[in-house]
Amino acid sequence: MSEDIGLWGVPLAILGGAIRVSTPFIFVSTGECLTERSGRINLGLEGTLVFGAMSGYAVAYHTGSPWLGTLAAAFAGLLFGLLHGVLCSLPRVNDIAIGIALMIFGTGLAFFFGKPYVQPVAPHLPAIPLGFWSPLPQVQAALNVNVLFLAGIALAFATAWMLKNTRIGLTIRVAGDSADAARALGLDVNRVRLWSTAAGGALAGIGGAYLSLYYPGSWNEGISSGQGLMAVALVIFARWNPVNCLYASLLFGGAGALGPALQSVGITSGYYLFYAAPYVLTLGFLVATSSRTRALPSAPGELSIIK
Amino acid sequence: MRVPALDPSPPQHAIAVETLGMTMRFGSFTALKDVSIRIPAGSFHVLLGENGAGKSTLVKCMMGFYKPTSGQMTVDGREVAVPDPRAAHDLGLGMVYQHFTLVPSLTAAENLVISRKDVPARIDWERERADLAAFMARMPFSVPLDVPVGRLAAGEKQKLELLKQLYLGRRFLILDEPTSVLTPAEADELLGMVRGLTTDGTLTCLMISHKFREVTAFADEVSVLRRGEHVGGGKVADLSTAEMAAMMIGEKELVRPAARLAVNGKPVMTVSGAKAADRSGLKTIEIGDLKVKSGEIVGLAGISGNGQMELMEILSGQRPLMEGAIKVCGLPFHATRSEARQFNVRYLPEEPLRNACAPKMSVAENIFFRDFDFAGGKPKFWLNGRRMAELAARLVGEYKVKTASLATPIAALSGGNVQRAVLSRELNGAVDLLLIANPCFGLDFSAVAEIRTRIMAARNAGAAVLLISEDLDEILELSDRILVMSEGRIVFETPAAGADIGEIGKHMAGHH
Amino acid sequence: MSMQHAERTASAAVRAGFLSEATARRIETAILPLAALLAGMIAFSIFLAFLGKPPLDFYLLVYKAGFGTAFSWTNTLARAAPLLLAALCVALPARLGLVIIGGEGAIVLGGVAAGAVATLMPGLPGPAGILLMALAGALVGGLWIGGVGALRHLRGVNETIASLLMAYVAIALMNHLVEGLLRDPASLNKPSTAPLPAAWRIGEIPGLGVHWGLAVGILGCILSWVLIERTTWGFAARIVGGNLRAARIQGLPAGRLVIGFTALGGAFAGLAGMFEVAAVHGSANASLAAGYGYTGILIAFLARHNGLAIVPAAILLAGLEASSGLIQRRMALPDATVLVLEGMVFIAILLSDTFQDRLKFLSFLERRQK
Amino acid sequence: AGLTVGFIYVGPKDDFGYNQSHAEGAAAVKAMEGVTVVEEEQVPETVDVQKTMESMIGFDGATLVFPTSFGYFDPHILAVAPKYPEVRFEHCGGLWTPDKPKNVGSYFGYIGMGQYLNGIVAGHATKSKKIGFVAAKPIPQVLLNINSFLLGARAVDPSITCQVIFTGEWSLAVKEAEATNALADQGVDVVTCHVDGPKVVMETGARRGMFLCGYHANQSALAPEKYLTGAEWNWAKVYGDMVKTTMAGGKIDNFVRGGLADGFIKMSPLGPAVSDKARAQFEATKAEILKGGFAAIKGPLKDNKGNVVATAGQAFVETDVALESMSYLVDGVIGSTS
Ligand SMILES: Nc1ncnc2c1ncn2[C@@H]1O[C@H](COP(=O)(O)OP(=O)(O)OP(=O)(O)O)[C@@H](O)[C@H]1O
Ligand SMILES: Nc1ncnc2c1ncn2[C@@H]1O[C@H](COP(=O)(O)OP(=O)(O)OP(=O)(O)O)[C@@H](O)[C@H]1O
Ligand SMILES: [Mg+2]
Ligand SMILES: [Mg+2]
Repeated sequence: MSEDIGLWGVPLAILGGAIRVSTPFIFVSTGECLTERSGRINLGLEGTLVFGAMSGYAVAYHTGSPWLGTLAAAFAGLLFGLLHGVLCSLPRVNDIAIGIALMIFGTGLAFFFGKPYVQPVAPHLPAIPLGFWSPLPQVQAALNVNVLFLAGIALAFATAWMLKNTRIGLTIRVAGDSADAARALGLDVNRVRLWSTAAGGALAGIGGAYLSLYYPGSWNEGISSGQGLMAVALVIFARWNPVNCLYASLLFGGAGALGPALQSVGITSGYYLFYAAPYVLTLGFLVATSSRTRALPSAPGELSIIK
Repeated sequence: MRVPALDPSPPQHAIAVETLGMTMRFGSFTALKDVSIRIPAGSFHVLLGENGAGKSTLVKCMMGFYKPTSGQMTVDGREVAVPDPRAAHDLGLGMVYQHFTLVPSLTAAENLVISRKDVPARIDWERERADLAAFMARMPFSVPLDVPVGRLAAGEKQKLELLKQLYLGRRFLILDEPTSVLTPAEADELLGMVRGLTTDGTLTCLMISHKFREVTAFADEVSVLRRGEHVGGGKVADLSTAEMAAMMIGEKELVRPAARLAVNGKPVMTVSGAKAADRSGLKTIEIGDLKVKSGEIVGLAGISGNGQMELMEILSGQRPLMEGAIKVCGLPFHATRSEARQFNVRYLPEEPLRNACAPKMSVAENIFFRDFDFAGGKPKFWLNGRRMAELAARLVGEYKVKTASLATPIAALSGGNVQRAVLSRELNGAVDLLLIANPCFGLDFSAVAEIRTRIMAARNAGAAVLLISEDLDEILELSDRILVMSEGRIVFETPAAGADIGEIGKHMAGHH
Repeated sequence: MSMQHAERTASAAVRAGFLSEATARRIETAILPLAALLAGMIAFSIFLAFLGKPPLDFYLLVYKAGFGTAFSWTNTLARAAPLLLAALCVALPARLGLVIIGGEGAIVLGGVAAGAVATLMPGLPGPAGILLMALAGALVGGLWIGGVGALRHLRGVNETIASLLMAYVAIALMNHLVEGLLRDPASLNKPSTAPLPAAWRIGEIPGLGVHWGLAVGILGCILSWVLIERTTWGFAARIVGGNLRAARIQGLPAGRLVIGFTALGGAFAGLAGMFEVAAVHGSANASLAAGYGYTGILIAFLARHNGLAIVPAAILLAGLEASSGLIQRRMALPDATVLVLEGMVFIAILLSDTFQDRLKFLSFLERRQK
Repeated sequence: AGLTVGFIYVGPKDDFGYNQSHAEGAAAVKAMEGVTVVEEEQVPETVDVQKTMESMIGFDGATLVFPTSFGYFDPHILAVAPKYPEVRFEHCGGLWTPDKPKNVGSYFGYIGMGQYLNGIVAGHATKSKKIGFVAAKPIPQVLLNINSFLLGARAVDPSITCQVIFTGEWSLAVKEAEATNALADQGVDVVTCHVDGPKVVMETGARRGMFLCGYHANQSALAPEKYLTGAEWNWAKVYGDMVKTTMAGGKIDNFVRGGLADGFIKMSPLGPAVSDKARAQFEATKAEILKGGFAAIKGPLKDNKGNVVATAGQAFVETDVALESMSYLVDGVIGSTS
């Protein structure tokens, strides 16, 4: 028997929304964080995300395994990341523009090959009912947590730890902060960036698989409403810190749930403006923390977008 | 037991290195011609030569960055192959570059550890820290380990570079102009340490330098390159600086700085009570009183990072003043384009390609920057391409800028030619106030001499010149009056004639 | 005497070199994108062949539906009209070194502004109404993207991200206004502003079957080119784009230039929105967010941000999109086919940057000069 | 002589929803002898659709065109039709009036009746007495559906309320899912929708344990246990008739409307979760509707702001054109039209 929780629905919806909606943001922004920490920006993750959603769905449908689908999405994302990495390693090629091109290309390919998969129903990724302790179905639903969400949290912390405590992490930071220094260390900067971009792409692919295989859990051409692009903005918002990326994703997911939740308790006028809240929030934060005279604090020194 | 921080495989003592008939061609251009140089173990050897003489090419061949067209190299008498820098490192060869190769956002400890060849996949920081402490204890000097390197002073960074090489077990060190960013005292301290390490047999050192003072004070031997050829050398004790200079330049005639004419002028620029934030935004730059008179070169000495660049930004209108005022010819000055035109104020910032040029625009366009919007006393709306081509052709000829054509992007010019092109632009026409920063950084003899001559000529023609430079020799050579800047303030003033270098150095180093 | 003579011949030689090298560079900048275009098309042919579709048929259809008949040209040019102005919104700021990707926001709000004018003062005579709509569209678009420029200049906010975020906000704002404050109660199932008075509607260019937005777009491209390449303002803007530090030291008003040129780009995009309302839709509604702003990015890069090159680039892309329907119908290819081709061509064009200044014939010309 | 018929869709033609319903109609036409069908999907409501129509006419020889999205009508069809007097333009949902071109027709179905029947089944299924509606935009067609859905439910139990959430877009997967979840959180236990592709709402609703009423097309395959019934279009019949008329040289009426009785709409087969009581009332009401002259909106009725929309005795039967400009939500619907 469901109970009427009235206005409590709003914070609960925000919590639930944060958990449900944030996962793609967590994966894409953590991946992009890695890419940007290596000194490169990949705006093309939107295309990667969409292609990941399509390929993940297709493979899950054919094999009957959502996990194989997720794997396939990660692999497809990896390929897109590698492509971006290779293209950008050529001299005088602008990484921002290549990103926009790959966004078009990835989306185009996903739509092209995705036609036959709009109809079929693929198996979903499983969820863990962490809300079992509560008698309230709303709480149970909000805490019905997908494995990928938990993996995303672990990923964010692991990435932060890796950047501090491993050879690979330090290598990535060196490449992102000073290409000259990296070369002096005998590092192949392009290769470091190539693999960081590839990793970022793979994670974005997983983010896409979450969209098509869990929430909202179907493949169609409107599956992404710009999550891939927004995640890139979130990385700046999060100051290139993977754990902050996690928090930013949760915030953005929660803010996205605000509009429907407010309508559901009867606050109905101006819903377009509520829907725009996450964008306004992000922009406001950027404006508040940017400065004309300083580069953004903790920005990787080699990043084209902040130079 | 764990391997100590020092890799045991390279030798623990100084090593001898010799090149035999080293030749390097880039396409049809021969950068290095049959160069043979012997550097005995434990010696302090200096490589001299003009810009473009091939010094960097030679050491890059030794370090495995380039594969020489022909020639061999021996280490401790054994012939070795150095296909890449890694191989050089394995032999115990290391290099400290002119610019820092430290990663600004990483701490000193992180910088040291990541530079090691055998970094474990997972870094155990507790252990590393203990090892580093033990290593530091064996060294004659130390640096703070837990501060991001970006916040260290230049001298400390250069020390860290040196420490890094020792930490990595290098026993033959190549230093490429290591002191260009240091104060004389810091330079002396650093080179003294290197000297100490060579005399006690820990290290062999090959240094590239343009500063004879350092050569005579610290080196055992020199080798001189000219146009890729080894033209001479020998024990420093047997050579005078004049002889070394002659070897470097060959029979080229040098342009001597023009004679200093006595011009007695009235103040052109005054800065009073000026206060502005520095780059970090945490400290302030305060200039109580600064006057530059016409027909005078005021030299502003100081170690980099003490507010000189901020002062240049204040004077060129890029950094807002919180208090105080700048006046030119008695009128408030905000460095707008029209004011600069009205008062004939010209700027020559340091690193002109980065600060005064649009690298992808052509030489002609870059030369036109000052004049494109104004002609015959009137502002212009339409761009006049013919006027641009004529002006550029004239100035390129006058200032002997070497360029393939006027449509070449200015980034394709060599450093000295970029400097000349910018100078030609800024000195064209009447100049009443000239603000200069490090005009000769990284340039060779003849280029330096010519540029200094032009500056002196401007002064003699009545311009007021403020020369901000980190090169004390330059300040001493050109200035009529010398100021020292330290920690954002002008802390010392002296007429150039009879200036006491020790006093100046003391103030630069912050002892006042 | 002889010294002077030597100097004169020297400068003459340098000037001759200037001309030939400038020509060579111009040839290069023309040839590179064309070669890249070809490369992109070849890559796409391989893609098609791989799927068992004949590439030749594909390009023949593109030709037929995009450029083969009088109707095809009308179709292509009608699609090109908004794209020209949308591309300027990317190209102009790009000359100052700014990558603006949110032109869509200015288009949408420019259209809403035009619709608002018609709602608020429908009594005005036609020409005054059109003028007012154009001004309102340009003003709002200019303020929107100029705002991005201002944020960049005054606060150091990254313009790419800011313009993107603001495009989302603009679309939300449009929907809010069109379904709320500005909604014409008679617009039942398609919430819109009040229909424009008949006299306010912008008609077609006689004989062409395309509305006047096309002419204004081409004019905008030409004027932008003249502004950038032939005026001192444009020169100053190019200096700012080439090196902000150098521009500052020259005392150029970098802030005013950045804000001015972004605002001008935004004004063009706003005009595009206004033409959509006044020449196509007859009122402002959600159809304004048709993605022209995003296609504009592609065109601007294709044209290397050169105003004159935008015209052929926009026509090319519009032709491609015009043929998308026939390709769907005749070759049983999905609508996304054109998107894939666009992606490939875009990548190839960007990739060609890496070959700039490396073409052999350039050095050949130089050598012959000597 | 063959007839070439063009179909134009605003989205993908297999969206489990609006476009698919039309594409299914097109498929039925395609199967007819002597008819060639040309289709184009993802055509935006801009100058694009004008050129697509002209291209189908010029390149493919289409003489009967079905631009199916509402936004195509004004100004696009109205701009193109006068140029091609020999071509027939049939538009779905528009309001043709005699001042419009003679070669343009508009057709639509009284699908509100389908939502009313949905409401009846929902009214029996709901335990919380709260039913929910995920809607794209507050336009008359949508408002009529929402109101019919609630009034159907209130025919079972007058205490039932209907919560509506507008997503603002016709197709926006994540927002539709969030809206469905927000409804579930408020205790809503039966949901329906009016967006282009109901797939996401159906699947999300099923996962939250809600009962589902479909829309546009039959979505029972997505959640057979939870699917109660659905209001479906039956364009195959409509298009088949229109094409037949054209081929026979006849003329299609300029203003065509039809309901359940005319075969324009149909109901999905009732699902296993529908109780016998519900089934009985559903069938009875359906029979009444089939008789014609049924009114879901009848007085006394207030809107949810307290204004009277129908006085006692006043009834708006399904064919009433006034319903096509509905601008209110009736009492009992939680939500607002702006
Ligand atoms: N990679 C290269 N390709 C072509 N030419 C080169 C290359 N590297 C160096 N050169 C040329 O070789 C010559 C020697 O250069 P090198 O850098 O060794 O001079 P240097 O003595 O180190 O000068 P500086 O004092 O300026 O550092 C120069 O003329 C330079 O233009
Ligand atoms: N980006 C570039 N593109 C093409 N050629 C270049 C580029 N950068 C440098 N060069 C060429 O390489 C050579 C070496 O440049 P470098 O700045 O080291 O000259 P240099 O020997 O130090 O001369 P100078 O004494 O004038 O500074 C020059 O001949 C220059 O024209
Ligand atoms: Mg060198
Ligand atoms: Mg040089």
